[in-house]
Amino acid sequence: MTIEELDQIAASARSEREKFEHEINVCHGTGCLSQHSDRVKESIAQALQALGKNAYVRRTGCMGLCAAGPLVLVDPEGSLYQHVNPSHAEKIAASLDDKPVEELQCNLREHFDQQVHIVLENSGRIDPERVEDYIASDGYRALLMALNDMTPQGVVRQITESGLRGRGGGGYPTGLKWGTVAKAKGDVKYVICNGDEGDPGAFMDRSVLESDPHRVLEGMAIAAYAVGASKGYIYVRAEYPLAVSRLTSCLRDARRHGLLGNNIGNTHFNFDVEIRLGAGAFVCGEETALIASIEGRRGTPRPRPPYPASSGLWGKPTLINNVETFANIAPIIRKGSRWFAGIGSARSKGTKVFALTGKITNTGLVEVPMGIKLREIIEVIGGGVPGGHKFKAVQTGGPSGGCLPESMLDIGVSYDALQSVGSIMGSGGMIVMDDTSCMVNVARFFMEFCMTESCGKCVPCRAGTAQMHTLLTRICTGAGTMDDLALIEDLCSTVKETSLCGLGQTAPNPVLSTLKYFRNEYIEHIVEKRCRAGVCNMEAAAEVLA
Amino acid sequence: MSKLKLATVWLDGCSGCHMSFLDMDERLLELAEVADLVYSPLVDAKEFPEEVDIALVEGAVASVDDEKKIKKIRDHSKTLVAMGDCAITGNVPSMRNSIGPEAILDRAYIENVSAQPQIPCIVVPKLLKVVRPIHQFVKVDVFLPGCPPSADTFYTAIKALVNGGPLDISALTRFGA
Amino acid sequence: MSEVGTEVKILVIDEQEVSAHAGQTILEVARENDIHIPTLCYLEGLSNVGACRLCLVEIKGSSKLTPACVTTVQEGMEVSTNSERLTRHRRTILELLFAERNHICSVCVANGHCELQSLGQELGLTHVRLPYRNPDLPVDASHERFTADHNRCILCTRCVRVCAEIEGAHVWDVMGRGVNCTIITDLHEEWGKSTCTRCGKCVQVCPTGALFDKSKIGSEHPKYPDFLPFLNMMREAQ
Amino acid sequence: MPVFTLPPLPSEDNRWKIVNGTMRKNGYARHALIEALHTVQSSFGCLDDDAIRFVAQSLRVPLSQAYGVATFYHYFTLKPPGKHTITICAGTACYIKGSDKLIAAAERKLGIKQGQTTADGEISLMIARCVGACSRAPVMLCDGELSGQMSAEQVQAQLERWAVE
Repeated sequence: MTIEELDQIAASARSEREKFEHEINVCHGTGCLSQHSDRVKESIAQALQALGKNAYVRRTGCMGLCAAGPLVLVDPEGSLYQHVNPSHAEKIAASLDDKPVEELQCNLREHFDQQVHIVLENSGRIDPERVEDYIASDGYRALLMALNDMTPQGVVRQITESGLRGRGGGGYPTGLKWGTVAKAKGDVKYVICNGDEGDPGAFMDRSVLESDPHRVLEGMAIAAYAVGASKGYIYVRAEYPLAVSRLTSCLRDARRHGLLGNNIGNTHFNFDVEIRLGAGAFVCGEETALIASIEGRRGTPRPRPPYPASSGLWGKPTLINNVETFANIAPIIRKGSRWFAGIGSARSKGTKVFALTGKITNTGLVEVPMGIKLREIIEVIGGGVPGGHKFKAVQTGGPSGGCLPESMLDIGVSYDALQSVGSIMGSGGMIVMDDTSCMVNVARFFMEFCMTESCGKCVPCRAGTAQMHTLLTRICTGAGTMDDLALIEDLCSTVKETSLCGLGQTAPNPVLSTLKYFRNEYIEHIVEKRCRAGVCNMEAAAEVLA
Repeated sequence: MSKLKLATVWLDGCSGCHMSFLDMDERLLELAEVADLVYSPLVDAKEFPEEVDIALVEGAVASVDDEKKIKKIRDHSKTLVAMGDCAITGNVPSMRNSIGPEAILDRAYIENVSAQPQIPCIVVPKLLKVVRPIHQFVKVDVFLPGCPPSADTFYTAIKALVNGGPLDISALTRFGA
Repeated sequence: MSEVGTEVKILVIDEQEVSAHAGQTILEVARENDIHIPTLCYLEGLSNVGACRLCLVEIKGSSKLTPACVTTVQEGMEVSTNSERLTRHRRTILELLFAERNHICSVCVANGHCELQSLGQELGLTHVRLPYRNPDLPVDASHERFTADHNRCILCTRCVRVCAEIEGAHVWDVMGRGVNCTIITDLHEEWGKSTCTRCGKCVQVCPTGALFDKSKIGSEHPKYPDFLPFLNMMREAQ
Repeated sequence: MPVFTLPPLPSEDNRWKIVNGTMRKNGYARHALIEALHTVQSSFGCLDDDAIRFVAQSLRVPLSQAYGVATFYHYFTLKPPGKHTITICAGTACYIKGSDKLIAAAERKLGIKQGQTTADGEISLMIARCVGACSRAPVMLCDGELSGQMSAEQVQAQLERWAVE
């Protein structure tokens, strides 16, 4: 495959499209599919045929605004229809060349206007399983550009200059990581895509893998070229069957088109990717645990150094990046590092995809420039807290993150800012809580998660999370004392400072942040035996004391 | 100077700590010069006194009665000493914790009894679900681990408590000593 | 064991200047110089897992604590093996271990020979502030010579490592996750019916009374794990 | 030296051939353990001792190590699941939207605890740690099919539908 051939495919895909006067995109993301958007697509296709309309019906990936699903987007008019069911098919079909269907229209301008789509640029616009669709949207152009016109060092430099930082949570500079692996000695190197999105309340990676899988494969291939790897693994949760099946079919297509495999782009570059299924272990998001899992072992982390960049999969230099990180690569190569570095804030460049959920009107997936205020995401894009309830906290970073109160909403979203106020960027889960949530119970919820997800290898995480869970449960059942609270704070410090891996080191964060911002709720539980949200059963003490 | 008021208490334990206490032998006379034993299984007092300077407590908290006692002792003692592993860790009495009181009572009073098997319920205090060390109920000032702590440990520790001198417990004793 | 190079490094441990070979760990160098760092999962002759976190030390210039057993020395490194902060964490870790399972020293065959018990004394642990978890755990006495009492296991995985790395049988491993982890033989079968070679190495390396020899009674069970470096040396010589 | 030979298939059941196929595709490499266990579970519904032993011996993985892997990953189950499986998500978004009430309703209705199967082997009640459909919270999966914005009543209604089948 050469750039010319790529252009030909793109041109023919576009001319194929031009045969139709309209395109009707039907969202087939997980949210809309769960509301049978596949049937909506079928009905629309039938209705079009019956009415003899000249329109192309496409299944697409996630359009983002899951709260309003199933979603249907009609182009070129740009009409977005919400809550569509098969009975609306005829109306939609009939509306073509006429006025849009008023009662189905979704008019959330402010939801979309504040967003900047880089990672999600194709989501909801292309058929994820049609490589032609991807190629027609400049897909695989970046890979061929890199292979033909750039040296591996040049690619690393471009990524470094873009300022891209790892989107998995840690925020490590991507270019620096690539440079380390590129410089590492060894004739065999690996590239791993971390799609073990175990963070509850986050589904960005799922959505990207389901909506635009080729983009991730392209990013991996570019990375492989840059660091000198010829083999890649993409580690996906077994709980994401749709993502796995779409990836499988995309891998086949990419190989068929010579975009993976040997002599990619008629160069000497060889690269292929295998899928590895996760099996339900949050800790496998930690890179050394993920490597152990790919090697077929228990997913327990090991002390670093040595870092995977020098000794990773089977002891070979290994580059591990997250799905969203890889999804950013192709546009950076195509449009340049300057363009990318022009978006975002001083030390956090580009955009971030967030899964906006919980007590918020517009649940779904949003992509915003770094530096945007939390308040804007929640109140403008998210449409605020529904049902006349009052905002209480927003949780970012999942079990490793923290809960931020109203007074912190004016900080800009960046790695450093979130960390400075006791939370983290994390992989992008953003869960809004209102006055019906008890913050002590929320802390207990996260501790239970960490306890069951602790691999059990190191003592502080294994036994410390269990002890903190016991003590928090005491408080949530009215049996807690101020001594218990002091013990919890003590354990937080030891678990944070002495645990072997990131899971343990960050497990106390939800407790520490709720203690920092909502300490009075803890005190109420202990002293007054009262839960202001009415969530905790304060008479359950006897059971727990046992 | 008036003598210190000393008390010793026996909760759920085997009395081994008291035996070891008595093993101080002639050194008990030295102790008697500075302290009066005002309450103890070794003396006749029935009620825990209003004010005690040092209370040595043997045994874990295993019943509602133990719980009531330890709270009262705490309220009336200036210095509370957890004496021996049962008071500090739960030790042997706590070995029933993973089994539960019902199964234990069944085994002791029903399964292994041929004549009139029944679980005693009159006068006998109700067992707590789990046996716990005394510091899970009240504040403890000094911990003297050991099963039992040796007579030397008692001597050194009590002397330090009486004289207000430094006390390095880990140099003297440990769990299971 | 780390791969030791010939290059010599000079570093400072607890304000004492010491020399070391490149590739040596902080723990190895400290022990050579009679500087004591507490350990539980570490055992000379086995691979290092860095799991017990007791050997964490402070390194000047880093706010993070570093496990001495898996960190190789660097020229000019300034290590502190003892501080108020380290002692506090080490004590809490020991408390976590004592509260995790049912450690009843007074009735344990390893009483007086137990590494957990000695460390408790060494670090001045007179009581455990945390609630005891009191898990219901089995005792496997199916083996003709040895017993496994899971109440006393601290999951240091020395048995797993010695069986896999030294004996070469890999009969032991860990099952489950988190606080539910348990050491097992074969497919979680009885030890006595497993593929165990009866070599007894696991018993000798077990730091507590979790694995013990049935012929020992009372608290008369010292353990002798020092054969490991010797075995390794003899193997290399062949 | 004895030459390593592959163990025979545990039975005539054709599904063992599928399991064997996965291992063969991976050259019987040790690192294929998790892949092979995935195939066992998708073919047989669970991992029993025979299956773990067969896979371990085929891949020359120590038995205890294979068992350790099988019990480490929560996606694997050692117990056969019921005819139907209801999985309620207990991820953060679902928790915030009251998934605990759904779980309680299902437990009440079935008379079992989460992670268990009814005595007649009909229905298993499982808890998921986020299925990534957070925008539709709270969600449940009935035999793998996802439904969002569930109420306790809807959970009970679904269980009743299965009961009358």
